[in-house]
Amino acid sequence: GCGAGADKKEEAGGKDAQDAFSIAMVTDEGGVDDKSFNQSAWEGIQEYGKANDLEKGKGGYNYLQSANDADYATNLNTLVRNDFDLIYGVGYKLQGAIDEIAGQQKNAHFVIVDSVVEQPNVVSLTFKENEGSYLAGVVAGLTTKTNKIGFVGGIESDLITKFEVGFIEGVKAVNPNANVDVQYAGSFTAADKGKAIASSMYGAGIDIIYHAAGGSGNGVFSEAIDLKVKNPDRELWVIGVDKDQYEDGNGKTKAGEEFNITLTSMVKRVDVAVKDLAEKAKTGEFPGGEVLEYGIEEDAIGIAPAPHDEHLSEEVKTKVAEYQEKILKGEIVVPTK
Amino acid sequence: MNLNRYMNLLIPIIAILLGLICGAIIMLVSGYNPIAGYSALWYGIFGDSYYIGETVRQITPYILSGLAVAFAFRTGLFNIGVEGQVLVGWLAAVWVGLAFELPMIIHLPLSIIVAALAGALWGFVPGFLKARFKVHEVIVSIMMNYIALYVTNAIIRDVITDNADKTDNILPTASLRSGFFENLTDFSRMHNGIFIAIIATIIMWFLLEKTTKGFELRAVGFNHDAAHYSGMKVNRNIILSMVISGAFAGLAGAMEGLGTFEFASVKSGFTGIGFDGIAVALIGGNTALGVIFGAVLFGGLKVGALNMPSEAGVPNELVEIVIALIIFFVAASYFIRLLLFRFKKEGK
Amino acid sequence: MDYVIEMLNIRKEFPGIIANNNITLQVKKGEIHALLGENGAGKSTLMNVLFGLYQPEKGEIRVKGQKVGITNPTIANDLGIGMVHQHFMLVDTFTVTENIILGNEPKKGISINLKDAEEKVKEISKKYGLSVDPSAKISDISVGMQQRVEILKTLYRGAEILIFDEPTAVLTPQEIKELIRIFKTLINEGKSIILITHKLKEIMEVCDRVTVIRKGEGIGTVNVADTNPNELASLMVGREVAFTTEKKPAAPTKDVLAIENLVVKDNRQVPMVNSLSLSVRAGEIVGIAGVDGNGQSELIEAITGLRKVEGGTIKLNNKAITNMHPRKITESGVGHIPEDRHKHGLVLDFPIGENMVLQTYYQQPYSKSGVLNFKAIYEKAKQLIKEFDVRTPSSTTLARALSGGNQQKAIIGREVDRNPDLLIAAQPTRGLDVGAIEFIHNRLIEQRDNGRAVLLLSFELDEIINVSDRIAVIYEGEIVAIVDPKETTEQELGLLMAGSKRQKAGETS
Amino acid sequence: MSILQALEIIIPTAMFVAAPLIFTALGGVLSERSGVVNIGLEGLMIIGAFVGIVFNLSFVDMFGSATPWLSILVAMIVTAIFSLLHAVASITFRADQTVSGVAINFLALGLSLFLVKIIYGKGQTDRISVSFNKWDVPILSDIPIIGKIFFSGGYVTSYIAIIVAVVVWYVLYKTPFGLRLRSVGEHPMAADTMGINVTRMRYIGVILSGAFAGIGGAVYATIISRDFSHATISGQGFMALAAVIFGKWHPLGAMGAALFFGLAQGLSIIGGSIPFLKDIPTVYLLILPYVLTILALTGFIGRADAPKASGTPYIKGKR
Ligand SMILES: Nc1ncnc2c1ncn2[C@@H]1O[C@H](COP(=O)(O)OP(=O)(O)OP(=O)(O)O)[C@@H](O)[C@H]1O
Ligand SMILES: Nc1ncnc2c1ncn2[C@@H]1O[C@H](COP(=O)(O)OP(=O)(O)OP(=O)(O)O)[C@@H](O)[C@H]1O
Ligand SMILES: [Mg+2]
Ligand SMILES: [Mg+2]
Repeated sequence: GCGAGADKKEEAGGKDAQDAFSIAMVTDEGGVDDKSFNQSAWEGIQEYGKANDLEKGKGGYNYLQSANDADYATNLNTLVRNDFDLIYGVGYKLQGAIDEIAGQQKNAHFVIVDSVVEQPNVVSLTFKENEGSYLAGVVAGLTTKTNKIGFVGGIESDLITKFEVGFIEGVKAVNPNANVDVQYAGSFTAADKGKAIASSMYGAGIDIIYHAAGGSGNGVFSEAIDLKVKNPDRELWVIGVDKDQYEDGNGKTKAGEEFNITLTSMVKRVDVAVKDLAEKAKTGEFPGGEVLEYGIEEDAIGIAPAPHDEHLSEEVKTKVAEYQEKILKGEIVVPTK
Repeated sequence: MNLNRYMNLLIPIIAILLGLICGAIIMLVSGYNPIAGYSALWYGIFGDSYYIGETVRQITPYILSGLAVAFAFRTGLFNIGVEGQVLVGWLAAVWVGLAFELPMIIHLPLSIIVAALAGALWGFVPGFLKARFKVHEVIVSIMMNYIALYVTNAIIRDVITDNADKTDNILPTASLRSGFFENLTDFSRMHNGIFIAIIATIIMWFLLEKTTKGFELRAVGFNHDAAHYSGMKVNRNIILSMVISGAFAGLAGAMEGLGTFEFASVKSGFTGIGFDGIAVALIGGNTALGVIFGAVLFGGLKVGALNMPSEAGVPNELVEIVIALIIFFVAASYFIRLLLFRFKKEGK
Repeated sequence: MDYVIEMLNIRKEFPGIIANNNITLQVKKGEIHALLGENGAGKSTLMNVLFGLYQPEKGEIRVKGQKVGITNPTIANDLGIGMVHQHFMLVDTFTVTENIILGNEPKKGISINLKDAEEKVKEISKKYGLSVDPSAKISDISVGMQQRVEILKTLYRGAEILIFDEPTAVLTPQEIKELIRIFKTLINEGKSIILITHKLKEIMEVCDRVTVIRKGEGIGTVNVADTNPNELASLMVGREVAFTTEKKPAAPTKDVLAIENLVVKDNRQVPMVNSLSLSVRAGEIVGIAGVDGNGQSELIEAITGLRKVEGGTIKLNNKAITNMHPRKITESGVGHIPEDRHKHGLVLDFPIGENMVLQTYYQQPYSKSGVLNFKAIYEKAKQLIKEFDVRTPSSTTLARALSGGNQQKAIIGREVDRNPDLLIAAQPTRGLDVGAIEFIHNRLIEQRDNGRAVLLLSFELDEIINVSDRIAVIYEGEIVAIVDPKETTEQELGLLMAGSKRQKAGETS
Repeated sequence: MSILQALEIIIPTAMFVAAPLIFTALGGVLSERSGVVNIGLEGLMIIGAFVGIVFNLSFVDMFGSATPWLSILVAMIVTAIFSLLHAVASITFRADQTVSGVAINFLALGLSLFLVKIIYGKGQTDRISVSFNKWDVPILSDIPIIGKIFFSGGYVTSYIAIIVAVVVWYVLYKTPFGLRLRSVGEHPMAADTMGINVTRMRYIGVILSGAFAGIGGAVYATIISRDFSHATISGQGFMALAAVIFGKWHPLGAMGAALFFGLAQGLSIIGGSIPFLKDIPTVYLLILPYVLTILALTGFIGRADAPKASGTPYIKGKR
């Protein structure tokens, strides 16, 4: 009786909708605990689940991990088969799979995170990373002592360009003399490349590096920490990305003194957006076909809040607030390309 | 003779059983329910027409990458560069699929052929360097993998698209998608590529076992000197072997580009199809029929594994472990032979 | 009773075959004891049992009267048994000294004391007159030299009983003479020797007693003084064997092979063949005599297209084949029984049947439009297997599983069957028993009688003199003399080969 | 940027990128010299990285700044034990060595991730807090120019890697053990007749390869990635394998090859900061290390022969 899945689903779907609004997500290759957007999305889903007294599993909330590109569609379909009411595809890589499956499974509802799919049953959830990066750029431009700043990207793409461009704009806005050196690791998983690039950047006098390189960024942190241990007097910083990466910047000097080199992080609150959308959909307001852009205004983009703003001077904090205001008011439009 | 045949069949079956038993023990020890785990696995492979379709979809490129590795092995070469050849084949297929407007009868074959040619070109480099400069094919192919990864990414980003992460979808005239299979399997991505994979298997078997060219390629693989002595062109055959192997790999890429995905995307790492192809070929004893067997086993387990975390809470890495153990047991068939031998003796 | 070695009623089985069945071998102290038998009779197996590489199913071994269990070579070494194997057990990339001391290295601290080791090697080599260069690499020294290293290995370990498995099969006449001298030194030093050889002449010359085995069974032991080669041969084979090959006088006609001023270099770019000229006519066998390393191999590789020709011409039936691809040369009518049958002659992992069409697989009837016709291939294979008495379980058996003699017969069958205008036979009988040798010689002569040209390369002067119609002596890459076998002696040939007498040069200038 | 400045960046980069490769490649050399092909280096590195990180995370409170050293030691031991699987399969059970190596790669990844999930309940570990420090070599770092380029700001593990390479060379070429190990890889039957236990020597070769690859993986994870996930080791083992072949199965050659990879990597990174190279597309810099390797191989390294018996199981009495 397995072949009759399609019919069964519709019945079950109807029943399900009455008791609980269940949600689930499919990760990209990064996995559910990538300390980045997958993890953040999962946190949002968990929060929603707890708030609504749901259990992990069918009929509640769940996630499926993809080991590679080919798994996205299988996982999405599995969730459709498990009758989840709202299915998130996390990461721009799932765009193709969602587009296709949404066309086939017209009764199911999907959300694509970080990309756009034009289908009536899909909501596209994107973020204004350029705005957050702009603020990070403001911080960097004001904090740098050497006027040399670095940007390390993962793989060149539209998405990462948004980070790069926004960051450079931010730096230039407050410190036209500062120079931003841009390098790409060619991968989101090559920590050795990240470390080597960081080594060359810090070696050339750069004192702040903003990374948008996922796992390759691990290498940036390790290089910065090691340089700090070697020479505790040197001021050098890393700006984290996606999540508050404060913890990743912890280190200990030879003398046993603890320090932290995460200047700030460009935080992208996927969790906020994911939960927000789930709540909306639950009450029947699923904005199918729309592209939702979450930014500073929606509290979904920004730099790491207190207490992890300890490295920022009051002056910097004021300036950041100032520019944030300008962006909100539309006085500044941060480019994406 | 007869006994040998029976052994050759029995050994992989015993290897699979042993692998599964070890997997069950691991599940038990780490607090999972092996029965639930394996039923989830089973369901994920055969449970539903959708999953069967997906399994076939996964098997398709595995057959071709397995053939690529096996073909090279049979001719004395280790093509560890299948991964890179898959990538360039994938890109080439999509490129042709996007760039031309042609009737399907021309467009689809053209896309497939160009993919094979691209893979062949990528295989040509290590083949040529080995023939001409005696450079070890293993290093060159490892390097070619990385070059393929970065070059295809750059082409997708800067040449085919304007700094996008993926290309548009190919035109329907170049697609391997099959409405028939989609209906049959409830929207799985099973596509017509499976026919190409099967045809390629037959070609490999026929070419290697039945033709004079195959005779030459095998002779060169076993003994360069004797092949040279008997008037074969050794260098040309080395290159040809890598080219054919690369072409199979390019086809595997076309399966992904024209069938499963219908687009090419920027990749952060390797697809795994090429590296898994090594295991597929080796499980299959580097024969054409064996490759099919290996691909079915491998593709089935990989697709089924996706169902294990959600249905049974078992991490899908367990399947990776089981696959590894099966490969071990197949490799150490001497051990199984010994076991069987002892078993028989005691039985008497 | 002063037997140093007694192997009593030894039985050794391999799956499907009894290699040694109830064989007894008793060796006296200070004697050279020959072990004689056809290819595959079980000689190597018996010696491997004595050396601890195989465990016998039955029987007992005594060393100096003591019953012993030899379960591995280390024990054999400790008992004073050393073995020089049929196929040398030397690590090519190591030096002479390293090979000798391996497993028994003199140490200084944690490292090898190479200086001590070389001293010791020099000392032993001086004592037994086995001169070697202790620091030379094995891959750089001649086969004869390698054999000395093998002997030194056993002496270094203090061996009292030395086993030699076909030591002379790969040696030149000079080297054989040298080896025999060494045997005598060893005996004088109180050692005992077991010698496996197919060469009855050698047995008659150096041995005291001889044990004959046939098809795994011990036939008996006789005193050499009380026997003769004919008797030994018939004991071994079980029938009468003819020693000198019967043949009619040659009737040569036109030139088939004509070589002029040929120059060929070896892999290190050293000229090995220097403006060599030679012709072989239809209906004759030309034998090339020479000491190993005088350009023989390069000459043959040049003719067959396996090596580049630097200068001069090679003509076959008046058409130049210089520097043509091996396939073209084969097609022009050259057959080649290669010197190294494992390297060139066979694809060991192919069935013997497929090896039979190694040069012709692309022609009708073995294939048609690129597709092989296995029926035709195996029909041909079966025909050749029968015709040339190749002993193999079936035509689908891998070539690897055949004994050397049978592999050789298969190659000869393949080459002769193509009826080439020129048949090149390089060392065609190396390592084969007298029965097989007789068979092969007859085949070569048959080719000649059919009006083919035959070029024979051999280090066995016996063979050269017996089979050839003309003998060309090669020295340092040149033909220094052409002699008539009926009018020459081994003595004279030996002198020519050593370069001390240049007949042709003397005549022309 | 002056040449000197460039060197000050390229050389230290080369040294830390190369260190894990050197260790692992030395393991590969030892295994292949004993006659066992080891394509499982990647998997062995994974185990080393996994154990190194897990040990570090678990025992950092107990051992403090000695933790990185101990975690490398433990990674070495555990990986050596893990490599026994390859040894048993390919030596005792005469498995095809390539197949067994491929299985090692699968098993290592599957097992380590499975265990991470069981231990930590998630797909990757936390970051370690104590690693090796950057370090100036006493005295040598004070030498003008050279001191700055070669001896300051590196990691002690890089220097250890180079020293170990020399030690391995010494052991392999100057000691009885090395002679025996190599003889077993060239001509096992000859070794057997000389009373050398072929099986034992090969086991030692494989176990050493496990130990060294374990160190390599642990060094990589401890210094570079500082956590363990599915992507921590992705291809380094294959690069080490390439270094083994590139270095012609010689310890110093393998070290040189690994350093060459590091140099090429450094060069590709420096390229992004050199003004006139700045405008060339990133992809050329990304593929530079691999293209350079191929060119080096074809240009001047040329042919190399593997140990003769490498890849073939030794069966007593078989000819
Ligand atoms: N390793 C083995 N496995 C199986 N059978 C073997 C093995 N070695 C030898 N034999 C069998 O034992 C028989 C005797 O072989 P052996 O090598 O002792 O012959 P031989 O007298 O040394 O021959 P030759 O003169 O050619 O060296 C062979 O006919 C063969 O069938
Ligand atoms: N591993 C093996 N398995 C089966 N038979 C074997 C094996 N090794 C050797 N033999 C058999 O042993 C016999 C003799 O082998 P051997 O190598 O001594 O022959 P040979 O004539 O001396 O060869 P060569 O001229 O190469 O020395 C052959 O009949 C061969 O088939
Ligand atoms: Mg023998
Ligand atoms: Mg023999």
